[in-house]
Amino acid sequence: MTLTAILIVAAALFGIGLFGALSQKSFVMLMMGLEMMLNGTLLAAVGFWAFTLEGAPKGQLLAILVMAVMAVELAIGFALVVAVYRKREADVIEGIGTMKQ
Amino acid sequence: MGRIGGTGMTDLLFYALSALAIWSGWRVFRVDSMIRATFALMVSFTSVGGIAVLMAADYIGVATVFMMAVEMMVMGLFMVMFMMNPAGLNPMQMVHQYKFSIAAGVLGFVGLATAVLLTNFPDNPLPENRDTLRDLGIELLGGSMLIFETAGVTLLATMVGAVALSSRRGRFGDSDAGAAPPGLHPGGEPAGRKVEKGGGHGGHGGHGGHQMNMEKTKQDSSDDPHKGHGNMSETEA
Amino acid sequence: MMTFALAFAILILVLALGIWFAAVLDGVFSRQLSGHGTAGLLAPFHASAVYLTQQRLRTEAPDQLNWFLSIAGYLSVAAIGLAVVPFGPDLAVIGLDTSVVFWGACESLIVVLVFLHGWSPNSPLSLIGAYRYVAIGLPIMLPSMFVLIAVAIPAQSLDLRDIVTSQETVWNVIRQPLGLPLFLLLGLSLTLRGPFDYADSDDLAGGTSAEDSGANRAGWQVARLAMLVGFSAVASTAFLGGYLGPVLPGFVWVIIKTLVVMAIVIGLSHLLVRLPVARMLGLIWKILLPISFLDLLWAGLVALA
Amino acid sequence: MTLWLLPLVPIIAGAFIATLGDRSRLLLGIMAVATLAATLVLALLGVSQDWTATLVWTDAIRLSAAFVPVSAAVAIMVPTVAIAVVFHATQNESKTGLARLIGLMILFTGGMELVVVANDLLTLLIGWELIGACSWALISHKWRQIDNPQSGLYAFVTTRTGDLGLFAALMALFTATGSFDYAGIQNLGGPLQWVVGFGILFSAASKAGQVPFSPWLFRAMAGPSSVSALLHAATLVAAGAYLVVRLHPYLAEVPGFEATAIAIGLTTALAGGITGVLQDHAKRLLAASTSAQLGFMFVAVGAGYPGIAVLHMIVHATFKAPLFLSAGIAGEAAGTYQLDRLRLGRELPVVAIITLVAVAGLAGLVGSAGGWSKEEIVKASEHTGFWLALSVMAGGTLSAAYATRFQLLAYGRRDKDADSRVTTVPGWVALIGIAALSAMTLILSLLWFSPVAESAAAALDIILPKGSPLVFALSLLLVLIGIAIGVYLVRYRPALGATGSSAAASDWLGLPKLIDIVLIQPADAIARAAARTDDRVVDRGIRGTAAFGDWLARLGDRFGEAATDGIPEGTARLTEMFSHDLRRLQTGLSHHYYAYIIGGVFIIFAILVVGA
Repeated sequence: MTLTAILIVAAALFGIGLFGALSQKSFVMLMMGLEMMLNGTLLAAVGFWAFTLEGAPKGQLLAILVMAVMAVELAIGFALVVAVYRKREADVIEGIGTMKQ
Repeated sequence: MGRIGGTGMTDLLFYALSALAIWSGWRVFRVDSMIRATFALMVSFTSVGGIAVLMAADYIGVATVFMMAVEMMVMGLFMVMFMMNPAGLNPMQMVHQYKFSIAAGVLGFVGLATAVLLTNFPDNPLPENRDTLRDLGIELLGGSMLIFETAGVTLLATMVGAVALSSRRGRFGDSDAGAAPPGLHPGGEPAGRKVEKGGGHGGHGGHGGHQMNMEKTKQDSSDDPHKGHGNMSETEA
Repeated sequence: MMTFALAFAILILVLALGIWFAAVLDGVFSRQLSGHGTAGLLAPFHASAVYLTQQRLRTEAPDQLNWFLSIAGYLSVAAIGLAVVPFGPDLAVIGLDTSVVFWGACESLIVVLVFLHGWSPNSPLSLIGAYRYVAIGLPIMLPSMFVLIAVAIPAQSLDLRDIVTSQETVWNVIRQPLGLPLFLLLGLSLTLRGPFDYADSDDLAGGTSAEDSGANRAGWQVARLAMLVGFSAVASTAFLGGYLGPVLPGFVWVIIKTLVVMAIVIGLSHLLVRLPVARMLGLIWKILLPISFLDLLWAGLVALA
Repeated sequence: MTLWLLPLVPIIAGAFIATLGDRSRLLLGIMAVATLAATLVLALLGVSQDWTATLVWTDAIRLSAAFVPVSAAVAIMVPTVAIAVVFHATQNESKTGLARLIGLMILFTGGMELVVVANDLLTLLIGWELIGACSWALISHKWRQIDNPQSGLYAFVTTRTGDLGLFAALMALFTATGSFDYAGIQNLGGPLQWVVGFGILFSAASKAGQVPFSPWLFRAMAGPSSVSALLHAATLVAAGAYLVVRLHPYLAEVPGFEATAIAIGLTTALAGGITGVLQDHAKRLLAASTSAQLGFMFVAVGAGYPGIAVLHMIVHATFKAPLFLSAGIAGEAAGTYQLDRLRLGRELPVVAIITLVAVAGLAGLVGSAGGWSKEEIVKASEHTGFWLALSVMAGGTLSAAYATRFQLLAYGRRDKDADSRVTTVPGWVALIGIAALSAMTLILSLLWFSPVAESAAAALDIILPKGSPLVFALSLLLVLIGIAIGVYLVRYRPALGATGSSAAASDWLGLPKLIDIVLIQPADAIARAAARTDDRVVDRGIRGTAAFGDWLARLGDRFGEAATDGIPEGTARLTEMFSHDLRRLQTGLSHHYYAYIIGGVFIIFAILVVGA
């Protein structure tokens, strides 16, 4: 278990998440992609903390913050999805094609 | 670092968990069932949490599992609420710009991996026998208390915002009253662009399907979402 | 390695004993209070034999994998929860610094697994059960978290072993009187019992387990009982001093205390009244959660005093 | 410093009056008289208190002004004559542009004063240029007749040609001594001294209308009569003579200077005399006489008696000015300057009498001021040689002849049966100026009395030459012969100079023709040749350049058009296409937007990687 290995795993998770976020039609699936990217980020943060910081606690703090970001993203995301669904009856991205001039 | 068994054991666990994390992450976007996708993601998170525990980030790892389980639970609920085909009865591929996304994902991975491989990282590993949990606690309520509290306030604001966004009706009218243009005449149709109906969304057959309870949805399988699933297979590259 | 093997052996013992005892006790309460069911020391084995010999019924297009995984996972989580419980000084199967949080993770996984169990059969009643359970299971975790953190305060550690050590003078059940009752309510929820049984209740013809049959049904019932054992062990460790006790070896005390807690939980599950989901939600958010805050505050004040 | 006031007062006042526009004759008369009277007072004060002035311009250039006896006399004479002449102008000249005329005349007087008081060549040159420019403006005064500006230009160019001599002298002096002081001329030697001496003489001869520059005086007659009077009597022409007089002390040592001056002067005196006798045009007759009289002055200077020349200049001013004014009145009255058609004795008896006083001076009669000063010149030339004296006396004969002819033809009595005509008779105010001038010349007649003459000589710091009685008698005889010739010509050849060979000879004996043939035509031919060369050779280059430019432009039109148009239009089209495509990016679908963001992130990272 080396830092490089961990970071490559993190990169793989991030790439999968990127693919998901770009390719999925459903809002919920899109958010899953975002979560997956944050998953990779979390892993990378912990990896950096464990291998390059001599255990400086701020590294863990960063991971905690990443988790907080995930929570925020999820909460606001679902609230938006609910709101959009109520107004537009849309649960896929193509359902709100009005985001243009 | 060998916390569980010897170094070899740790490596073995790491590779297993990594493989699981990546594989389950991949499955998230390949399975037909929404629930499977959700919980595949949860497995991925859990694996990452396990890797974190292997790296002596006990609290982070366990908390990841703890939080992600709850999050994925919620996500699963929404999945079932919003998505047709909760059980994955039919093969389904609800994707757009598919090839581009694959390219972007691959490119992202390759780029990051290249960067990782080409970079010479400093080597300052975690000292043995360091009480990381105590460190974290002291840090959270000591030096970085402001950050921690800010995160807390942010979460609180998020809660308030989420409630405000998702509430059907607030004290001063509809939740989106300010966002809609006024009517052309009192009480009339809103001015401006009409909402585009449909638009790549064949799912619920429209007509306020979200108000149907599950019972009815299950019973009315004749004109039900499931029927439309077939033509959801369209791929927008 | 020896301690691990010993701890593992004790774990198996506790689990097996606990499941059997719980099943018996459940039967007794059931028999006494409602007149249904069979009471007897061998009744659980009877029932198991019946289930195992039954034909397994299939629903239309179930999610077989998740169905299986939910039952197996539920049982596993019960065992894993039990694994963090110390049966003596340094005698835990999983010795983690963060075993309290670990247990919390198990709690949240339980919600997921119960939901999966209700969802997989592709059946309306089980799905309704699953939904109802999620609605209750998630919020009830919040008071339990605060209660557990309150327990961790006097020990200045998230390790259950340290928590046991901190109770050498006085048990937490006395030091934090609000803690155990709240925690027991969580236990009712985790084990799908009594007033918190929104998943498998009779009003939904069995709820999530409505479509279970044969080995599945047996496995699910065993898993619920195993969860009761795991929860009771954690509760006894956190509030009743765990392995602490005179004369007898530590693990015996653990077993005794676990059985006592189990009896209380089963009793509560039969004695407490059920509430509609909406009222239960109101109770959790508006009453139990503030009470857990009080508990935490109390624990903090005591720790400072 | 106060001496600067002497030229500055009339210059500033003149410039002011010139811009006044239409004003009444009375007002202009008062202003003119007041200004010039102030100038006269300043001159008198300056002479009596011996003012000087210096203006340090730079280290090398300093302007200075001072009086010497000669300049003091002229400085007083100039405003005195100018008062009468300018006042006459205010009352007699045409109303059109009168204020400008008067202002310029006053300004002109100021310039003359500057020339007079100048104590170095640069100051002199400034005044010199000023009067040159003013003379052009004054001669061209009636510019609405096309001939007049041409005449002014002719006079101006001729005098400017002469000015080159002054410039050459100035530069030579400055090169040699580093200053413009007159005093430096003495110390010069060799070629530079020669350049200075003959440059100044050249310049003076051109201004004074000496041969061969004489013809410009005829052209100068295009100006109003008052202007002619001022120019010939007191200022411009006199400035030429004054220059040699003023600088004579410094130039006398220049080898050949005096001989040349005598040669020029004598030639001019004789040629001018003949021209005057033959001339049929009243003003031109007087102009020729001016040249001749100034020729006398040059002779006097050449003979070593500059003081005599100054005396003659002053006397000449007092009689020549009224003659010009008289000619102007006569011409105005008769509508022509043809002498044989004037004969205004009946119509203008007062003018006839006034004119007679002045004519006596011109003729050199004994008892008139002009006669006295002419005899002094004869005496002075006698010191150089008898033949020179004889020549001057011959000039006197001619003077007497044309003076007689002028008086008799202009103011003789014509036959009663001649066709009646309308004449304009001027009022008495209009005659004040001319009368005052005649009075002056009458007063100057007192010079015939020895004590007066002695005191004048003392004032000028000169010694009057002594002449033999024989020569004096001969001179008187020759004057009488001249009068006889004049009477004869008037009686038997009244139309002399109007037609035939005499008319041709009357124009300076063909000198303008000579100048035309010798100078102007070759110059014109050269100029034409140069113009042809320019047209054919130089223009070819320019035309070629133009053709090349044209060709280049056609080329650019053919090929560059596509490029130059193509660049902006192509850019515009590309931009348009691009913007259309860019617009299509806005799909309203958020996953597309995500894709753009990701693309942007990739690009940013690529840039960072490349940059790293």
